[in-house]
Formats: sequence, structure tokens, C-alpha cells
Amino acid sequence: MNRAAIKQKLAAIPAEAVIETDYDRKGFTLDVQVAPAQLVAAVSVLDAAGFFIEAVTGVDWLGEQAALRKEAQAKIAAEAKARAEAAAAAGEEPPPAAPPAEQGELPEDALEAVYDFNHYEELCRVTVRTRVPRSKPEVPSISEIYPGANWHERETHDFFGIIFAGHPYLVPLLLPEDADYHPLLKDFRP
Amino acid sequence: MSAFAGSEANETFVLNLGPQHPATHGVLRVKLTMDGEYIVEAEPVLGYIHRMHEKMGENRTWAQFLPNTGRMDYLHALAYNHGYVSVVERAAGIAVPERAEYLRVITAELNRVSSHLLWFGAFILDLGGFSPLLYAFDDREHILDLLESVTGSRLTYCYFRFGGVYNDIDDNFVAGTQAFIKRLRGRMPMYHNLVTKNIILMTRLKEIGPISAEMCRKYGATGPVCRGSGINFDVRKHEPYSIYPEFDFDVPVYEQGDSMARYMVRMDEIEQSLRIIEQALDKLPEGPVMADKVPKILKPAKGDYYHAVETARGSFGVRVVSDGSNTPYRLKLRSPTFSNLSLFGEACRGMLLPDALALMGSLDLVIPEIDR
Amino acid sequence: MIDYLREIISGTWSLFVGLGITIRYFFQPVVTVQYPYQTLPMTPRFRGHIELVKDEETGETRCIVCGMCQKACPSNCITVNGEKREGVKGKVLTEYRLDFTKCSLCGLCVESCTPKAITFSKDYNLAGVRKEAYIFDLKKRLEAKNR
Amino acid sequence: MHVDPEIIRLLAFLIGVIAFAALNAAYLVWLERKEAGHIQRRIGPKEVGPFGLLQPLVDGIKLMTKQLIVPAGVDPVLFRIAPILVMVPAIMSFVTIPFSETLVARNLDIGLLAIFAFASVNVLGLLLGAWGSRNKYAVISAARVVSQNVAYEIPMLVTVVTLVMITGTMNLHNIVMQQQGGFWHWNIFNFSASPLMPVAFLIFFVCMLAETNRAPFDMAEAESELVAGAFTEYSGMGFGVFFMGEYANIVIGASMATILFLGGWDCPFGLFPGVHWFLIKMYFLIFTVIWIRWTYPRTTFYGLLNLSWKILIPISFFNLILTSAMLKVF
Repeated sequence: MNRAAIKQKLAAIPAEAVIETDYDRKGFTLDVQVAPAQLVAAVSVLDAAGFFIEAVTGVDWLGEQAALRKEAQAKIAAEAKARAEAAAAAGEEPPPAAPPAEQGELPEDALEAVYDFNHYEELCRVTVRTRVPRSKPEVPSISEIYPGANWHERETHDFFGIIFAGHPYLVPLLLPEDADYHPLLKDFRP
Repeated sequence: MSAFAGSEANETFVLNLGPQHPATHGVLRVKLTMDGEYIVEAEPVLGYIHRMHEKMGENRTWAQFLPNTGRMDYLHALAYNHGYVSVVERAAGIAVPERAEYLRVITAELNRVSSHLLWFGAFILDLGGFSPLLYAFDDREHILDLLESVTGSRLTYCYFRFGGVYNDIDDNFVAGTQAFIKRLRGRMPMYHNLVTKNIILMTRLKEIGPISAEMCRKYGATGPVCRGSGINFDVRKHEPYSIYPEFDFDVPVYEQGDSMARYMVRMDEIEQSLRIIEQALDKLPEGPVMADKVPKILKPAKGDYYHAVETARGSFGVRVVSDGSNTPYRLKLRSPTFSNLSLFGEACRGMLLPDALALMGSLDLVIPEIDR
Repeated sequence: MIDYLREIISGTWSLFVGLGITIRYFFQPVVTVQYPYQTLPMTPRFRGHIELVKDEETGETRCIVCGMCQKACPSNCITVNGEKREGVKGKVLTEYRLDFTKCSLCGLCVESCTPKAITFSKDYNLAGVRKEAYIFDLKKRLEAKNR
Repeated sequence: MHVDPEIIRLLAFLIGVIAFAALNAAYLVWLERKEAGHIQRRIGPKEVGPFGLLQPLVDGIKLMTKQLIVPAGVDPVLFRIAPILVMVPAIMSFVTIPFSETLVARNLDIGLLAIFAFASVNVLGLLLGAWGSRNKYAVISAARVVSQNVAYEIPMLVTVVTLVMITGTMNLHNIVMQQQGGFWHWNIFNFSASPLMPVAFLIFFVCMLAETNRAPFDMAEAESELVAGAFTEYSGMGFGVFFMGEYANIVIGASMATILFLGGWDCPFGLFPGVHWFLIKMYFLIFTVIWIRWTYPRTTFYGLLNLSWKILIPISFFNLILTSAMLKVF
């Protein structure tokens, strides 16, 4: 099993991005982004290649879209300003200010489920990510393939409220058994 | 182990092992469905000392989270500090002076020995022998004295800092450590004669609690648990960090996969750790123990970073997601015993209660580390 | 049959070896320290709760009320208050409150202190029946010590 | 009024026996804690009285002042009767033990038989207490106690039968009298009867450990597995009586080993026989019992059965056959 082969196999699954990252900088070798529907297929590839599961976790990207838009707007504004300055320097009439960009509905922020896999023989940490909308966070469970994912998924469900479809026993693991809150969500207030 | 005699389902009963039980070393509860003394099903129930370290991380600056890491696993606190400072150093691009790395390895390995010694004692205590616990404590106390003389603390050291260590060692520490290595080497044969070769212990551990390599893989078991099942996986060799590549040490691997194999792996690891410490003390370079240019307020670049270290219990990984601010955006702590314990339910099926407890002891559980 | 006997004999022998080890320890001197009748010397780096350093020249604290320790503390257990006074450069410390019930003895405050005004004390015999007894005013403690 | 001096003697002995049993139970706890301490390189009890000698007294007061909790749902009769069922037979056994040539309450012709009969009641007490306390740990413990006992009575009794064949009597006094005159006369070194006599002693000793539920065979209590096994629900003096019964049983076991194999009150060198020699031997055996407890880990239940059925029973039967053959031939 070598890194290139597994990268190729993963890339064969439709609709996903496989990025080789700099291990020394990041601490993992492959960064795989898949749609929730392709998750099981990607994990099966890793299972067949003899990977073991390290962890499952989540990241709440609340406010990411707003930040992205703000960044984009700032960029546009900066460009416009630069153009205006350039024009002024050239002694020309400043071009008319561009009409403000469409302020439509923000796309919904995402919850990200992150799966870490590693190999016992060769150093190859693969990070599989999948994004789901915050309002309907549903990801297929991989506990059929890796029974060890059972607890990790329960923990992620505790903390983020991500629902792992097909999980045999999705009840709170670390939180109290009647917990209906998800503390790692960014809008969680105790 | 005798064979599991199956019987009607309605003849089983539920036995609550814990949360206060002598063999669970803390507040772990295991819900056992029993058929007589045979275990039909075991479901560990966690979370009794869950402290939400990951949320705490999001509410503190990078440096302020440092004391928390040692409190996850109080037995090998320095390795957990090491994992966290390493990932932050990776994220912020801080280079660590060589002497500081040596000090980190020396203290972390001493701490590993102390953790294994305590595990040894507690494991034999699970099996009903009391005296080895106190002999192990006697030795462990010497390590704690050594570490206290350097770090000022005996359990939750909080000794590492981003870019180095908190203060330098002195000659007394070097001499004391060398004397301790000699002492422990002299004591190991006693441990083996008293415990390892004891016929009662052998019958209790040999061929009890088998865990296959495939099961380790499916559950993500690391550390002595997977090395006892014939998997040669040690983060120190597998993805070398710090200055471990400089040292000559072996990774003890046993093929049998039973409780005895895990016991032997840990006992051999004590010797290997002593070897590392010895070499590190010999090679110890002069120089500063703290990097020069560490910004007072850390703001690592955006992105996510992972770093794994080998603790006494397995591979501890920290994944941080930075948004470029002075607090972590997300901090994931991958605790090794969480994965190791998750295979307990499957591994102990059909076992007798005392054997299952021997198996549980051989997994080396530290509950605060599972619950985080 | 021979294996069976050999196993019995080697097993029994291992049991006697164990007995030999424990009886040897039985006759060796004890290693425990009989606290509180005996105590061990403290290591110089022992991290007790923090205390203010007495400046050798002035006999007062060196604290300049910069608040770095307060910011560094992970558990928010330090509160520093100061005031401006006539004829004195900078601020003068009026209160240094340490909530020891929350302190985790990590030492980040001592490290962050530029004028080296705080250090670790060597107190470890701390026991009390009320939580309030562990909210120390370090300035008052220093003054009491000076007296 | 005429009172039969025999009755006064019996009364005095009864009081003496009860006092002896109680004192032993109390001070064996002290001995156990002290010995364990020194084996583990610490001191053990030291605060109450010189060398902690008043510790058992304080412990006793503590146990007596504690509330006797009878949990809801227990069988009220069995739960209360069980500690007594453990304690009383142990005291009864003392009646027929000859401490010296004259120091014996009742010299029965079937003394040996009486003691083994009483010893088996001990198990019944544990079983009833465990069953009555309606606790899952206790019930598991009860099942262990009974099968452990069945497994261990056999090699023990076979060894004793071997001994009875050699001595030809069940009168404990006579058994000791036959061994008088130095250690080479003791049954443990009676090589003319059977060369395996030291092994027989070892078997007897191991069985005694198992009978009295001592480590490494303390499966009934097994604190790291079953919390406290049969005693889980007991508190205060209910537990205290169990505890005393346990130590009294150890004293009986050690006394029996002394009488049957080590020549009772006989001096090893043929000088000054008397009760002191009996006590020295007995306490040495008890010391060994405690020493063993603080050295080994606990065996498991099936390990114990394996040991009994695969090793001890075959060897003790072999010894029986060998002895009878040698008695016939010589």
C-alpha cells in the first residue's frame, strides 16, 4: 500500500477533492473532502487498504459564510479603491463606483464532520471531511465498517448534534443521558 | 479459560460494575449482562467526570489551555503537554532549541516509567495482589522526587512551554536520574521473580482476553494494547517527533494478544525508556532551553494542524483548527484509552468476570483521559 | 506425565521464590516517612500558591500593577487593583487578591511577571473548613510577614 | 450444695475458649496489618497505643457503634443468622482442640471428625448470608464458596484419612501423643509410613487456605471483583462477627495442622513440651498464612478447581494408596 495508490483510489470516487498536504506543516498527509453521500464509499476504500480509525470529530463553521462575504466585499472595495487611486494618479476621471454586490440570502453555514485515519505500517494520516448544513446535519454512520467509530460518532453527536444515520445506538456517551444540548456548537450558551 | 456455556436469554441478569468499584480505577461504569459468572454483554458507560476540555480550549488563549492537558491523563501528564505544545509549535512555526527537546524527552520518558510502574501496581491489585503496588510506588516516588526537583510539581507538571521548557535542569537531576536508572534496573528482576514468573499470575493472564490485530485496527487501538497483538506501531518510530530518531531503542511487540502480552509489553517498555533516558543524558547538548522569539500573544496561521505523540497508553493526537486569532477555533483531543476501551465490549464477551477484569486492567485505563 | 510433574514443581518453586522476596522485605527497614513527625526537605522549585516578593531595597512589593498575571491566568483567579498616587511614578498596589480555590498552580503568572514581583511560596500545610479562607490578599500577607 | 467440678471446669473452659477466639480474632487483625505493613516496607498501625497495640480495641468499638443496616428486601432471618452460623461452629471446634497434655475442654474420641463436621458449617453460614442479602455480588460469591468448598473438602479429607490410617485413632490427644519425642517423630517427617508426608502436609495446608477463604483463594471476598462478596451488604458488628469467625477459622486450621502434622505441644528437641510449643507452631503457621496473602495475586475460580481436581486430588489419592501399601508391607 503506498500513498499514491490510495490517493488514486480515493480520487476515483466521484465528487470529492483529494489534496496532498505537507505533512511537516500540517501533521496529516491526505486531506479528502467528500459529500456525505460518498463518505461510506471513501471509508470503505480506507478500510480495504488496512487503515485504522483514529478519531471522529466535528467543526462548527458558524459565521463562516458571513466572514467569507465580508472578505469578498472588502476585496472588491479594496480593488475599487486601488482602481480609483490608479486613475487619480494617472490624472483621469475616477471611474464610476461599481454598484454594490448583490446582498442576497447568505448560504447556510456548515457543520463539518472530520474523520482521521492512519495506517499501522506506513505513515499516512488521511483526514476525511464532509460538510452538512447546520439545519439538517445528517451524515451516514461508518460504525458498520469500523465498529470503533461507534463511540466516536456518539461523542460527536453529543458535542455537535450531528446525526449519524444508521448508527445502532445514538445516545449521549459523555454528556448526561438526558442532555439535549450540544456544547461545542458556537451558538451554544450554557 | 473454559468455554462459554450458552443458555436461555431470560436467565441473564444485569450487573452494574461501578461507577464506584475497586477494579474500575475511577468512575467508570460497566453495565454487564451476565449469565451466571459469564459475561453475555458489556456496555461501558462513560462521562462521569466529563469536563469538556475541548470547549474550555475554545474559551482560553493558546497558552492558557496548557495546564489543562496535564489534567487529562494525570499519570503521563508530560506526554500530553508535549502533544499540545508540539501542535501549537507546528501551527505557529516555532522552532525549539535542541537542549529543550532533550529535556522534554528525558522528563517525558521518566514520566512514562512512572506511569507504567503505577499501572503495574494497580494491575496486580486488580488481580488481588497488594504488595507489588507498594513496591512499585516506592520506585515511582523516586521519579516524582526527580521531576519535582525540576518542575516543582509532582503530578500535573505543566513543564513544557511553546518554544521550550520552563526551566533548566541542574547537575543534581542528572546524577539523581542516573542513580535512579541503576536502582530500577536492579529492581526489575525482583518484579519479574515476584510477579511475572508467579504461576498464579501466569494462569490468570496467559491466553486470557485475546485481542486480535484485526480487532485493534477496527477499533483504532494503539499503544501497548496493539503492540501486545503483534502490531508494531509506536508513534515515536512511526511518525518521529521531537528528537526520538536520535535514540536507539526497540519497540517491544508480542504476538499473543492476551493479557500477558500486554503486561510484557509494558514491562519491556520500562527498560526501553530507561535506555532512552540514558542516551539522552549522555548526549545532552548545552544551550538555551527556550526559543528566543516566541511572541507573547500567539496567533497561528489559519488552517488545521494535527500532532500525535506516544503516551504510556497509546497515540494521543491533538487537532487544532486556528482562525488566526489568539484562541483556538476548535481543539480536538484524541485520547488513546477512549479507543482502547471501546473494544472492551466485544473482547470480553463470553468471559468470566475475573478474567474480564484482568482484561480491563491490562488495557490501562485512566478515566479522566477517556471522559476528558 | 513428566511435563505434568515438572509444571507442578516449577510452579511451586515460583511460589516459594515469591515468598522469599516478601520475607526479605519484611526484615528490611521501612521506607515511609512518618509525616507529620518527620518531614522531607522541600525542593527549591516547589510550586505552592503564589506570594509577593519583598524588595530588598524598599521592603515593599515590586508589583507595578501591570495586570499581566491577571491576563495570563487560565482560571481567572488573580485580581490586581492599584491606584495613582502623588509623587509616585506608575501605579501603587492596593490589593492583590488570589482565589486559591480555583488556582491550578500552573505558574503562568509567575512567568508573565516582568518585574519578578511574584514567586511560589513553600506553604503546603493548607487546610481549612471554609472556602473563603482560601481567597488570599497577598498584599496583606506580605505586610503581615514584614511585621 | 454440691456442684460437679467437671461442670465448673467446662464452664471455665468455655469462657476461656470464647475469650481466646475473640482475642485471637482481634489481635490477628493487628498482626495481619503489622505484617502486611512490614512486608510492604511501611510500619502499619502505630498511633493507638504502643506499636498500635490498642488498635483492635478501637476498631472493635468503631464496629460496635456503627449502625447495623439491614437493607430493604433482604431475608431478615437468614441475613441475621448467617454471621452467627459462621462464628459459633468455630468456637465449638475449640472445645476439642488439645492445646497441651491437660489443656483441653473435652477430649473426644472422635475429635477429628467433630472438627471437620463443624468446619463445613462455616460454608453454610457464608452461603446463607450471601443468599439472604439479596445482592448480585453476594450471590456470585455464594456460588463460588460452595463449589470451592466441595472441591477442597475432598483432598483435605483424603489426606486426613491417610493420617488416620497411620495413627489408627481419631482422638486428637492420642494423635499428638504418638508424635512425642522430637521433630523426627512428627507425622510430617514420618517417612516410614509414606515418603510423601511433607507433600501431604502441603496439600493439607493449601486446602486449609481454601477452606478458610484466605488469599490466594479468597474468591468469596475478592474485593477487586465482587466488592466484598458475601459481606457486601453487612455493616457494623454483622460484618465484625463474620470477620471474627474468619480469623477463628484460621486459628482452627492452623491448630489442626499443628496437631496432625507438627506434633502438637511437642518440643522439636524433646525438651520441655507444653502449651508454649503448641502456640509457637500455630502462630508460625498463621504468620505464614498472612505472609502468603500479601505475596500472591488471587487465583481465579476455575484455576482453583483445576488445581484441586487435576493436582491435589490425584496426589492425595496416590499418597493414600502408597501409605496403605506401605502399612501393609512393613
